[in-house]
Amino acid sequence: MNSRSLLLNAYVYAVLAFVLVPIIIILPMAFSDTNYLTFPPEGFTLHWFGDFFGNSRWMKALRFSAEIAALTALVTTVVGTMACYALVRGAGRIGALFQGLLIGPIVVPHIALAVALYLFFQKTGLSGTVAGYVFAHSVIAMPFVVFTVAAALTSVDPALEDAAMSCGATRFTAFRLVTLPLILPNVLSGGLFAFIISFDEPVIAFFLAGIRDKTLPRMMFDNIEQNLTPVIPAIAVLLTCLSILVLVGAALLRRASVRTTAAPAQD
Amino acid sequence: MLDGRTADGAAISLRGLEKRFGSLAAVDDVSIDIESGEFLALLGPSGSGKSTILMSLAGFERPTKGQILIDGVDCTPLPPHKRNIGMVFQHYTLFPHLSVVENVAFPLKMRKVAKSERIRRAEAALKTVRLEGYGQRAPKQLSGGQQQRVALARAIVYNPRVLLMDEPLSALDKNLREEMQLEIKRLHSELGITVVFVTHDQGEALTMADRVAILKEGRLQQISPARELYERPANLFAASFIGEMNQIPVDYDGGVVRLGGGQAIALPQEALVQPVPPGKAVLAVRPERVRLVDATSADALPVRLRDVVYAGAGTLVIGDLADGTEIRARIPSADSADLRAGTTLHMGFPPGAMLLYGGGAA
Amino acid sequence: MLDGRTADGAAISLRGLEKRFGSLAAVDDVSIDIESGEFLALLGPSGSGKSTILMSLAGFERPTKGQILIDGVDCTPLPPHKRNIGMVFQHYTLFPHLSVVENVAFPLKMRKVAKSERIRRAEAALKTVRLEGYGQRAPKQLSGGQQQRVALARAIVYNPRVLLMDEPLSALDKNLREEMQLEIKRLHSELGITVVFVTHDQGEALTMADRVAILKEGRLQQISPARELYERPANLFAASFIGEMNQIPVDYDGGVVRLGGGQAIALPQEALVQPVPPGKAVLAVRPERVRLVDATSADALPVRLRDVVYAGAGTLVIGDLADGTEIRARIPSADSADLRAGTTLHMGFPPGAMLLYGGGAA
Amino acid sequence: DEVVLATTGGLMRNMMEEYMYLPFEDETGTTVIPFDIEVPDQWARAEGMMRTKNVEFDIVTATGPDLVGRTDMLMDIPCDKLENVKEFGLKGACQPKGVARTTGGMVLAYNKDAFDGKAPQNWADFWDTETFPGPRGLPDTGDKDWWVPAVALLADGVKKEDLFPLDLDRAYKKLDEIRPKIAVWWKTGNQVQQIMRDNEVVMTMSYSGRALATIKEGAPFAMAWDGAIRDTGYFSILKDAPNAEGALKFIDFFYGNSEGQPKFISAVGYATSTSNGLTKLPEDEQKLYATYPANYEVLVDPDFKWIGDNRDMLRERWTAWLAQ
Amino acid sequence: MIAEFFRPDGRHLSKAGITLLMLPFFALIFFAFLYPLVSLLSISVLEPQPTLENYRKVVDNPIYLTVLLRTLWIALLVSLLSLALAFPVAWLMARSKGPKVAFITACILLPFWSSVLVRTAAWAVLLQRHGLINEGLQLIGITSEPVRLLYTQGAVVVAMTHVLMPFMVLPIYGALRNIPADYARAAAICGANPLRTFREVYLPLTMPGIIGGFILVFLTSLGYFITPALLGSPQEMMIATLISQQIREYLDWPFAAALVGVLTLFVTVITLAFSKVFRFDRMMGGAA
Ligand SMILES: Nc1ncnc2c1ncn2[C@@H]1O[C@H](COP(=O)(O)OP(=O)(O)OP(=O)(O)O)[C@@H](O)[C@H]1O
Ligand SMILES: Nc1ncnc2c1ncn2[C@@H]1O[C@H](COP(=O)(O)OP(=O)(O)OP(=O)(O)O)[C@@H](O)[C@H]1O
Ligand SMILES: [Mg+2]
Ligand SMILES: [Mg+2]
Repeated sequence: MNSRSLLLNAYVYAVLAFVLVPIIIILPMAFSDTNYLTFPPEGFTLHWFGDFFGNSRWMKALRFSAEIAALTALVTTVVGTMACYALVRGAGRIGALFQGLLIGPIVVPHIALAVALYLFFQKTGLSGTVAGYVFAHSVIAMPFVVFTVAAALTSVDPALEDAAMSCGATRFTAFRLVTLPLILPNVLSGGLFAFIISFDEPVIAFFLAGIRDKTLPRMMFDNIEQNLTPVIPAIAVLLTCLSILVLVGAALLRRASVRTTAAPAQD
Repeated sequence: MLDGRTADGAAISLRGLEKRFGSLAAVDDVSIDIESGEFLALLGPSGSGKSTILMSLAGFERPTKGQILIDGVDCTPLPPHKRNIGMVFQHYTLFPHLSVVENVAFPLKMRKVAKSERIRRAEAALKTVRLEGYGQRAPKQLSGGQQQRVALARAIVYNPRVLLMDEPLSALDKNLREEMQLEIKRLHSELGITVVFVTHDQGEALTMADRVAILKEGRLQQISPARELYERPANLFAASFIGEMNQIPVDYDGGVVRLGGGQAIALPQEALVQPVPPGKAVLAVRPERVRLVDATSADALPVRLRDVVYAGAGTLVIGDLADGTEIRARIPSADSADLRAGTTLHMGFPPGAMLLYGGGAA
Repeated sequence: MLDGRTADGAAISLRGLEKRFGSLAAVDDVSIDIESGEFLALLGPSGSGKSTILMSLAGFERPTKGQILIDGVDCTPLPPHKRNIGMVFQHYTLFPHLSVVENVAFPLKMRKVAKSERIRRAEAALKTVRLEGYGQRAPKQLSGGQQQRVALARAIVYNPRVLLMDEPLSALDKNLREEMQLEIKRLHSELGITVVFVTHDQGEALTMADRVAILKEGRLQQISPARELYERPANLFAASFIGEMNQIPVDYDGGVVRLGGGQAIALPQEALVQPVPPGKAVLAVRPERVRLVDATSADALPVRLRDVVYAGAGTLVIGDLADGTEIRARIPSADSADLRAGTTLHMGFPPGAMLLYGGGAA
Repeated sequence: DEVVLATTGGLMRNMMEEYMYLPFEDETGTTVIPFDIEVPDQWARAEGMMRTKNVEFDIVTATGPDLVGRTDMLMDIPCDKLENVKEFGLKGACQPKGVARTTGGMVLAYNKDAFDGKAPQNWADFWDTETFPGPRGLPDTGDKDWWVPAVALLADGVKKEDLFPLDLDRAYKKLDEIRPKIAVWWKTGNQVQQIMRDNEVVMTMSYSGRALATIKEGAPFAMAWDGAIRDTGYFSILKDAPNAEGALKFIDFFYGNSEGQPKFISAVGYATSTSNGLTKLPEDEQKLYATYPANYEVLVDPDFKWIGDNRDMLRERWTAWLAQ
Repeated sequence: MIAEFFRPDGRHLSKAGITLLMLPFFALIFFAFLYPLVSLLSISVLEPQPTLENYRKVVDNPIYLTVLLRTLWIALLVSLLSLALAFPVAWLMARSKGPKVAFITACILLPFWSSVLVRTAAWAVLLQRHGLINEGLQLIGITSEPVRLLYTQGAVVVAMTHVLMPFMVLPIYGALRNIPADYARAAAICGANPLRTFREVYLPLTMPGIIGGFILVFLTSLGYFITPALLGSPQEMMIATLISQQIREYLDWPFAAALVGVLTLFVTVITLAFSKVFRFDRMMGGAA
């Protein structure tokens, strides 16, 4: 390695450190004995995990957020895949409109959307309801899902569907038996994306929080603003474990699917 | 042999087929009658409408005019999955998430054949394309040629009476292509199925088909057996599209042609494929029929040698006639050892090698 | 003509070149001397090390052993941008963000030539490849063949003394490829530049090159002029790699070979390219040299016809010798009208057409 | 049956739950649904609810000026119908638009260890960066638009009695002096605790209850009551509240809960306006509360009427000054 | 915009089929995006009575203009800083193979997996007066006493960069990865040294990725709320905080709507101006 690439590597690893340090440094604070955040943490306790799991409000928020995120993932993948399919297999003028609308939720600041939705949902009684959150989160997650699915869909040769139809499949059967299995990994990862976006959405939740139910990020925001305790790092620890589990699971799944396509398979 | 095969191939009739995309007529009033069990090649330059005809046959495109009859039944409005036609595409269209045998069994699954029966018939079809034992592999574990053979097996497993192929070999390299050509011919004669085969490779069309249909800009130019097409092309387009062809502008007086350099050549009657009015015409001769002759020979035309290109089996000799018209001859390399660019030699056209067409050069 | 061209092509010497990737020797002790102004083709199957040799010449790969001399100067350790070599790649060679003329002027810009001078010389180079007037276009507005011609212009605009080409035509279709072959040959003779040309298309190598080097698994097999290579290949690998070749297993007793069916053929002395010890050997004959002969003829071998494939100019006749060895003949279509599969006929090998190699078939 | 009660979160909410909401539910079967929200935010919500005619809060938390400035949003309180308020409430506890909940002060909290034994006494010392060097904190939340100018005037020598109407020109001139020393404009009660705990500041204006909590945690801080601003939080009821009846019942229960009151006060760090509250604590502890007579005496008693009438002007001055 | 990405291909669906498949999408976007946004914007011109007064207030009052300009400035800083951090990362990724790319990608994408709130809290802890960074600075002797880091513009910029930088890496990496190695070879053989190859070939070809990433980060920064709210001070107030303040504290819906209108206008103009390079599929760099 010459000096130039040494320098480049050093710079890049410094940047990576910048990215990682704040994410990592917060984790040990979850075990701090103090009821505020310090680094390095003082003492050791699992109290804050108990505080999280033992508190019905945190648990309620967790369940509420999980429900919203799951539904958001479902709605975006189904709606997004339908739209993508239509687009990739036949665009036209409607496609341009689609793309214009798709980019909207990315560039329009979430604060603007949040305020607009707050007003609208108050009028329609959707404020604070699961449906309201799912609508709002679906809008902001949609571009990511569409992109992920479209990337897979464009790489599926349309001739495969033609082939299936020439074998006697209807278009829907061809989609179900040929296209869908091929884009499934991307559909799933799009759904996962949507889940995370919804699960971690603080701005819209900030405005939409209803009287009875709050999402986890909104609870966390309150905690940070009102009374920042090591419950926040404890949640971070839990989320990190969860995401590691998901990532490892996904990797295993991928390896398994590689094996089934490479090795003998019966239907 | 495949199971339950009893029927012969279907007869197909295209009647006044037209397909427009906006103002463009991709297929323009094409009528072809294909006999039961015939092997027909559709040949033409890119964009000439070959695929569009095939897609109309398969049901993927709805013609804007005309009819498609299969065994006398009008199936113009039927969707693809109801036509019971086998089809092989240009690119590898095996389903990558299914094993080879599952791929081949797919059409049977669509036809609700029981599973064990499906597997049995799929294995039989794989045997027909000489791929027994490959059933459990994933498609991408096969070579390109093997993949196309699986596609072939999938297209014939349900005993369709018609098999459509859209440039099935164009993605293969030369050796594999030749091997597959023989394979497909063998299958065709074994199964007695009607085959419509699209290609833009003239050698392929000539080698494989009973008859070749030549298309240009959506219109049918000629439909004949290979030998007739090569030896007596109907017009200059067909003549120059198939194989190489010297085109020499001449004046025709009804019996004798006069070259730019002044030489006159008497034409035998069979040189006219279609009647040619006296006046400007084009004399067409295939390079491999051109002979090197002595200067003293009656039909000797002096040619100034421009280039001698050694190409293994044959040597391409390029030169100019007296009036500057380029002329090419392909001679066995064994005879070409002492040819040098810049010298002058003499060429002659055997009477049976000449064809005459009216109008200017193509 | 290009500006300021005075120098002839450079002479190149590869001395004991070796390039290892881990344990694999991609190039294994290759020594070649290329004359000034020579057109050398590197030919070989995929993975035989052709590109690696070219990349070493260009300076993109550092050989693990050996030297590269250009005009006697060792330039093994020089980086590519200091070698002053022209190069045309297979794919993606033009910079998409620059216009055609900017692409061609790019090497001059790197050499700090003033702008107006750059443009003038780029236009001249474009003219050399017959693309005047295309300068303002974007590369993607050109056809594949035109793009490769621009790449050619860019490679010669700075008057390099060596031009390297790595399968520059393999992405083009057949017609374009043939046109470009002639174009490149013309340029080569016009400019007097030394050309090293990689291809895996034997026809291309034979047609274009002064000499062809055949590689296999990183080792040089033969380096000769095209005709010698085709007519007197040094070994069975070269024989079968270039063109078609019938390979008939025989017993050799030092003068006469005996076929599986029992027939004996006396060999002329020149049939041995290299000495062959008595014992098992292979008799090699090119299909286009095989003749149909009368049964009474002295050298007549009975052949059972398996297939007659009409292919326009020639007809391929495939049959089996008495011992089952497949034999192919290519005969003019004019002579093949009445051949039928299943019948028996006789073939003969002209004495000058036979070659003998020791050992088993390749 | 349920009552929705909007209030600040954290300690206040938790202690209210423990000592008031749950006992109330036990006694009446009515659930109190607490909604954690900062006071300004709460008004925005209420405004949105009024706009869309979908009122969800019953009880909101109002400050003194709110009782004057937001009369159109608030229901009238029938003081004479609230038996316990009549019985236990101190003078002025029940206002036409709200009933006092807790009283604290915006005190000067300082680090005892930061100034070599010297201790700042009042706002003038807050401005005295020579004698008391170090970073300071001021609020950017709640009623900052008059709190901060008011203490600036005090620091500039204006007497407590002459504060209102505020001389804003003079106040902001004084504020310009201290501005560079303000390290933190804190936005929440938690944040002011955090900056004391972390020594982000040596001196800050703070909610007395938050300062108290930090002191109890062991931080080396103390409070100066001289010139602290009285800050009373009121229970108010929104017009068109879904359960105004239940809301009144809860307020009355809050006053009547003699058992819970002292524990609540001790836990939350703020005193209630009841006769059954602070006085029940040990004398020593009482001194830490705003309503302890010695402290109450030196508090600034704001002119809510004037503030309410000049709210927009106050706000605009503040925003303009702070954001520049 | 993303037209080529969604290039029609193969057998077409019928018009009715396309419409039916797209209907749920359009319905969702209409009801949960377009309609609410438009009705909010309509407030800004209809209330208290039909008027442009609210917009005049934005322009007239120097405070609001200051906030607006500051927002643009901070967004610009964040975008520039992100670019400076992201480019070398993308470059190294495009240069490397296998596990190294996977590792860097994982590091860059990791933040997507951790809550924005948690990260903001982490920065608050790091930047404290006696936080790790201050201690570190003192340890290596750059400062002798704690400096103020938290609640400053710097804190906001750094934390926002931390959150947004990945959005810059991906499009640049995507652009770099799509440049075939043969271009570099072609340049080298034409006589370009590595530096020139970079300047003449890589830089121009990466430009769409750079501009795209830059715009994405810039636009996102414009409307940023969480980080400035938790790490900034009133002196660093950005437009999102101002909007939130107008709604949360001052209850001035029409004026807040006008601010949303101004912000939306900005965003729309920038998006349209760069619509050629601002392609969302590129933004994701194909690394999703
Ligand atoms: N879906 C379509 N929309 C518009 N034009 C089309 C469509 N499909 C084909 N065409 C046009 O119709 C003409 C015939 O196309 P077709 O694909 O049948 O040609 P082809 O002979 O198969 O050519 P190739 O050898 O390139 O495959 C072309 O000009 C083509 O551009
Ligand atoms: N960078 C590399 N690392 C490892 N092995 C390599 C590398 N480059 C080439 N090889 C190996 O070296 C051998 C020769 O490769 P090379 O590209 O020279 O072959 P080639 O004759 O050009 O083949 P082709 O016709 O496919 O281009 C091959 O086995 C190849 O896999
Ligand atoms: Mg086609
Ligand atoms: Mg190569």
